[in-house]
Amino acid sequence: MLDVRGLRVEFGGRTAAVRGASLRVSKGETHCLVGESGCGKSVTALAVMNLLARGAKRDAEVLSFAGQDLLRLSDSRMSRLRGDRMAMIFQEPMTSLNPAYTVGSQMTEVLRRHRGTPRAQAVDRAAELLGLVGITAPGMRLGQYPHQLSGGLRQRVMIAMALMCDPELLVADEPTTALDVTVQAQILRLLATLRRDLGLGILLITHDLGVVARVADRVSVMYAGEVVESAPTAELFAAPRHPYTRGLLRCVPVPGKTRRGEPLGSIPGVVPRIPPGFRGCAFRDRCEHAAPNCAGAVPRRPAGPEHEFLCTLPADWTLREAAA
Amino acid sequence: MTAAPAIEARGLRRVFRVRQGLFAEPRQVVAVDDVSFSVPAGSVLGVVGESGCGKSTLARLILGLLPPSAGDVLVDGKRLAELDRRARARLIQPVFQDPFASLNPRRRVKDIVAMPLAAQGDVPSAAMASRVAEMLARVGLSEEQGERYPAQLSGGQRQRVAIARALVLRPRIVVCDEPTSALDVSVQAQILNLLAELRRELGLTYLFISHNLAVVEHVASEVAVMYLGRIVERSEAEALFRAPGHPYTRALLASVLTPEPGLGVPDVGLGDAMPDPANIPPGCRFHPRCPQAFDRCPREAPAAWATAGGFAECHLLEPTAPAGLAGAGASQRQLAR
Amino acid sequence: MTLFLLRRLAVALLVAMTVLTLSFMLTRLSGDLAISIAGPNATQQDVELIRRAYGLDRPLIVQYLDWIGRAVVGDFGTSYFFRERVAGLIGQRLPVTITLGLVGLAMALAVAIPLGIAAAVREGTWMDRTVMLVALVGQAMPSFWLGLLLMVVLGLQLQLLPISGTGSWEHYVMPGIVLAFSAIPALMRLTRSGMVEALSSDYIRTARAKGLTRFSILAKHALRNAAIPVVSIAAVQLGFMLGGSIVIETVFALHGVGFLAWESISKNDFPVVQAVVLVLALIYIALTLLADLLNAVLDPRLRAA
Amino acid sequence: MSEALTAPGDGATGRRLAFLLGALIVGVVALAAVLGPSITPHDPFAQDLGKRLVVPFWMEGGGREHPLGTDQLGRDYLARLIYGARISMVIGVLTVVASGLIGTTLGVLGGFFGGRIDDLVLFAITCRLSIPVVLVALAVVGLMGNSFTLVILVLGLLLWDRFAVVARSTTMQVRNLDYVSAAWCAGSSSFSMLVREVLPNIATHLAVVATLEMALAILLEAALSFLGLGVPPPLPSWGLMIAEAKDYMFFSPWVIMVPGVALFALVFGINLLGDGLREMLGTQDAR
Repeated sequence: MLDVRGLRVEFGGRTAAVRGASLRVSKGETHCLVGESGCGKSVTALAVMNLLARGAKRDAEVLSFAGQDLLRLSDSRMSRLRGDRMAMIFQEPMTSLNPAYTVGSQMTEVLRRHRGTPRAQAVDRAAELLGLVGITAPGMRLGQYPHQLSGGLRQRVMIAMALMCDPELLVADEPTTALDVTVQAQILRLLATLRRDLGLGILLITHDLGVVARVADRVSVMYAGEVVESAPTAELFAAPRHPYTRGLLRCVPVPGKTRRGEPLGSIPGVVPRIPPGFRGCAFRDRCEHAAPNCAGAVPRRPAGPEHEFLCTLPADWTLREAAA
Repeated sequence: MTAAPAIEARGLRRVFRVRQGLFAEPRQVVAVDDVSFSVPAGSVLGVVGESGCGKSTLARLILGLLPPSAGDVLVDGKRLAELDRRARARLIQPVFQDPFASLNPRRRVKDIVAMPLAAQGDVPSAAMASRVAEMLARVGLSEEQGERYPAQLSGGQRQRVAIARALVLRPRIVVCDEPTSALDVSVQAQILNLLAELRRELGLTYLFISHNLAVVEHVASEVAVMYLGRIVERSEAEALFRAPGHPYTRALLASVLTPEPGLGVPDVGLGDAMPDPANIPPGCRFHPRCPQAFDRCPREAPAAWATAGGFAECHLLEPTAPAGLAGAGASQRQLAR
Repeated sequence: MTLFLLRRLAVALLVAMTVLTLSFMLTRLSGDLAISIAGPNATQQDVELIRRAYGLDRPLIVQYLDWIGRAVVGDFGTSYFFRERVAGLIGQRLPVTITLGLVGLAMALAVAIPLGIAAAVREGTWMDRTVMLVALVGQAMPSFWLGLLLMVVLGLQLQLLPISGTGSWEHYVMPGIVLAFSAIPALMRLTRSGMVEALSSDYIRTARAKGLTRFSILAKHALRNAAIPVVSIAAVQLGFMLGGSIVIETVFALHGVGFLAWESISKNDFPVVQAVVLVLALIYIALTLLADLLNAVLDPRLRAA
Repeated sequence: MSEALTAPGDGATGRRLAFLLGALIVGVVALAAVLGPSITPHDPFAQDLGKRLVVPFWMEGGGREHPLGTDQLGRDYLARLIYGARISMVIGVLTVVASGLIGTTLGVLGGFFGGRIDDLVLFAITCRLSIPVVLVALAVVGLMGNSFTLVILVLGLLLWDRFAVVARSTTMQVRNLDYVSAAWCAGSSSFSMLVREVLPNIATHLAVVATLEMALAILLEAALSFLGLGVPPPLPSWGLMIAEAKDYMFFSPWVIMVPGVALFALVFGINLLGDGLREMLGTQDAR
């Protein structure tokens, strides 16, 4: 349904935020884009939605949604698509709703814009969706202002608002990062239910490997603007191939698995800033397997039918290492 | 242990008056409500809870940054309120959450680290320089990095500077308020490892505050779970994770999403009512969200009952509670507190 | 709500009392008022006479309490120069000044808001820079000099408007322009920064993600939030403009309270000066109160939760 | 993240130019003020009734003897203008020093200590704002007599409000940052926290206010002198020069143009400097 190949985004020719990222999201599938801050995952999402700030340059080999070429769509045609067939929710539920208007006004506005639905009908639909996302007393909530709602409720409102026009794709940019853990679990459950019941395709951006493991069908790991590894979720966690993915997995303390008090695995150094025209593997400065050829072209290696990674190491290096 | 506990809180309470909206009457917010605990020297007390539960206020009370509305803080057996601030500084130091806000952007790293020494007023400058250099090296920063300004460092490096500043006076106690929450996972691991190493080498005591249960489990020897200003469960760490006593602790534990694919997202069963510190429910403060609440919960505040590793405040743990509801590990006597 | 209003009113009253005291002290600062009133050619006897006639021989505290007692009920005494009740004098002149202030404010808003919006929408372009330049020019323009220039160009060379005086509506145009000029920079900057902030906010990103039209994003979502501070500042600005009208009224010989104050200062007519300072301060205090209320009405977050 | 999403300002060079222009204007005026009489052959006070209202060089009949012409008493306009620059600059600088000290002290104390102290500071600011500056300044000068020192004193005592407001709000922001908490926990004294942690971090904001206030002080002095209640004649304040020239402006408009343009240019230059500072501040705050 969503097909992105070789996406590049540059800011004013100084920073290459995304450097040839590719990913696909099918109907009814949750695709997680995971990476640390500054790796370009949010920019990728905004680029797909054509919501990048002025001054950002977007380019891709393929960028299509449901058979339409998004690269050649005019701004006004694109805005007709946004909120209608593809919707997006954001990280900060506290600031993502307009403080000056009621929840109801902001929700119905979407239907009125895209479908020209009369107000009364739009209000009914909004109430129905608030119920669907698990909000009790939707009628009362419609008349409230955002500041009267808690963070968890606001994120539910954002989700309900995104669903107003029955979109096929939902892009969720760190939707639970700003929320408490118990609320995070509730929101993620909600997203999983919606995907199942409505056949929604979800592109979920997150930095949290726990979230990825629990909700994703497919994972793409981003590092410094590139997708360095992409695989079905179970396979990625069972047999990660890229040294960065492996390092990342070792950093997370898991109750019951990691031993208390023992040092956690960690990746030395920091995420680099990549200038345009950079060549070779961006991870090589932090990689324990770095070799001279990492500065050259890096091949994309298949490690399974649906599993690829971007590295100079051979596909079966982990097996050889284990054997050694 | 016969020595005085490193930190002791006795009936700590802190009330804020806040006004929401220009015309609203100011309301009382009880951020910390009758909290008592002690931390033995050399151990780590982890404090967990969600935003608004009062854990950061608790940290500021222990540091003396806020005066308590009631109750006492004792550090190393001495009442904090009676200690001169310079004496306090030699005993207890903070590490804060946001590495961007915790360093003065106008001073060089080495001056930031030297600041606590300078504040003592009696450290000769040669000794100061050598202790700063030693401390920077200890947290893994180069001499050259000491000449830089904070803006020229990454988040993880800044947090190392903050740790160096906290330890340069050789305090016995460090209050870590969400020290890794603002960092990426790979950097978080570096900082957690550094904190653990330093604790072992210098024999430090930590009060470690975090919203991340997995992190707390990794570092703490004992854990306190806060909900709306109260410690609703306190327990030896391993027992807490094995057999949580309070329903809220169970929900928190269930919400931790470990990177284990195939398990799906758990149903924590808490509903959509959110805790509001300005409007604390009567009886058990957790009852509006509790999946196991019964008629007694809204009426009566629960006492502290023994659990496998400590105590929890829940009616279900009372020995006379309806059969079968008692949580695992509840013993037969109410804890004397 | 009522408690808050009461407290706010109490503070306003306290401020008014302080200003009252200050304006009393102001006139006693200069030393012996009787000598100033009597003028340079008066004899010692004349001065004594005046001192007794105006009650200046009483202890300062008695004079102060007496003055406060009268001022509270609107009795500011009699003008030495005009030989009229001060309250009546101000009553006659105040409408002129308020009209001038409102004309100036209307002109300022009509220019500042559209330009501020245009600059924000085209942030970083030549449009933005031009508007900011206009703001800088406005800030640097001495109002009395601008008044003189307008008199020369519009009044004398083009003969479009009367050069000075009071009377018809045309007499308000040039002073209005000058007054507006002084208020435009602040209002324009505020509109621009409010719009820039709104446009870069998360809720505007949400509005774009919802596929709303550009017009609806600007007019409905951004402007509404940017307008809130502008409206309340406009009220405060009106207060400043009334205070600043003294220069403009003097330049154009427009007979408002500002002109009255200037005349009185030149004539050492201190009861009038005191009263004008007080009246302008009270108007300002009332306007800030109004600004707070407007703010609360417009911003749902400030309305009672 | 927001940093990555905003495009770099393409007007950066334009803004730097504006800043440089401002610095140039202020620099030239300051130089004229310092060098003063040594760069002009004429005495700014010497009257020559035989040479009244000589036109400046760009008009027909203007000469090199008096490049900017002479006034109604035959005094050289250029000499008076240069002497006037001295008056404006001195008034601007001294007023800012006085009001800056008052306002910053009040604002920093209120913002740092909060509570009752802050209530008092806030009250003082409110009272100050409700007093009409021009009117009160005029009244004081009117009652006590024109004098150069009095003008500085009055303006210095009246124009501290913006310093106080800005110092107070920025101090409050800084005060709540963790590095101030860390200094407190390290046992630093209040004085050293104010001097080492707070002041350096609000200094740039105060510098912006200083430029605004300096511009305002210069404008106000000119207005007071224009109304005859500021700097006493025959001192050539630019405002006074305009006032004296007012009676002749309908016949020879250049007499008000020369001092007016000088006044406008100086204030404009100072504001350009302030804007430049503000821009630098913006980029700094965005890290």
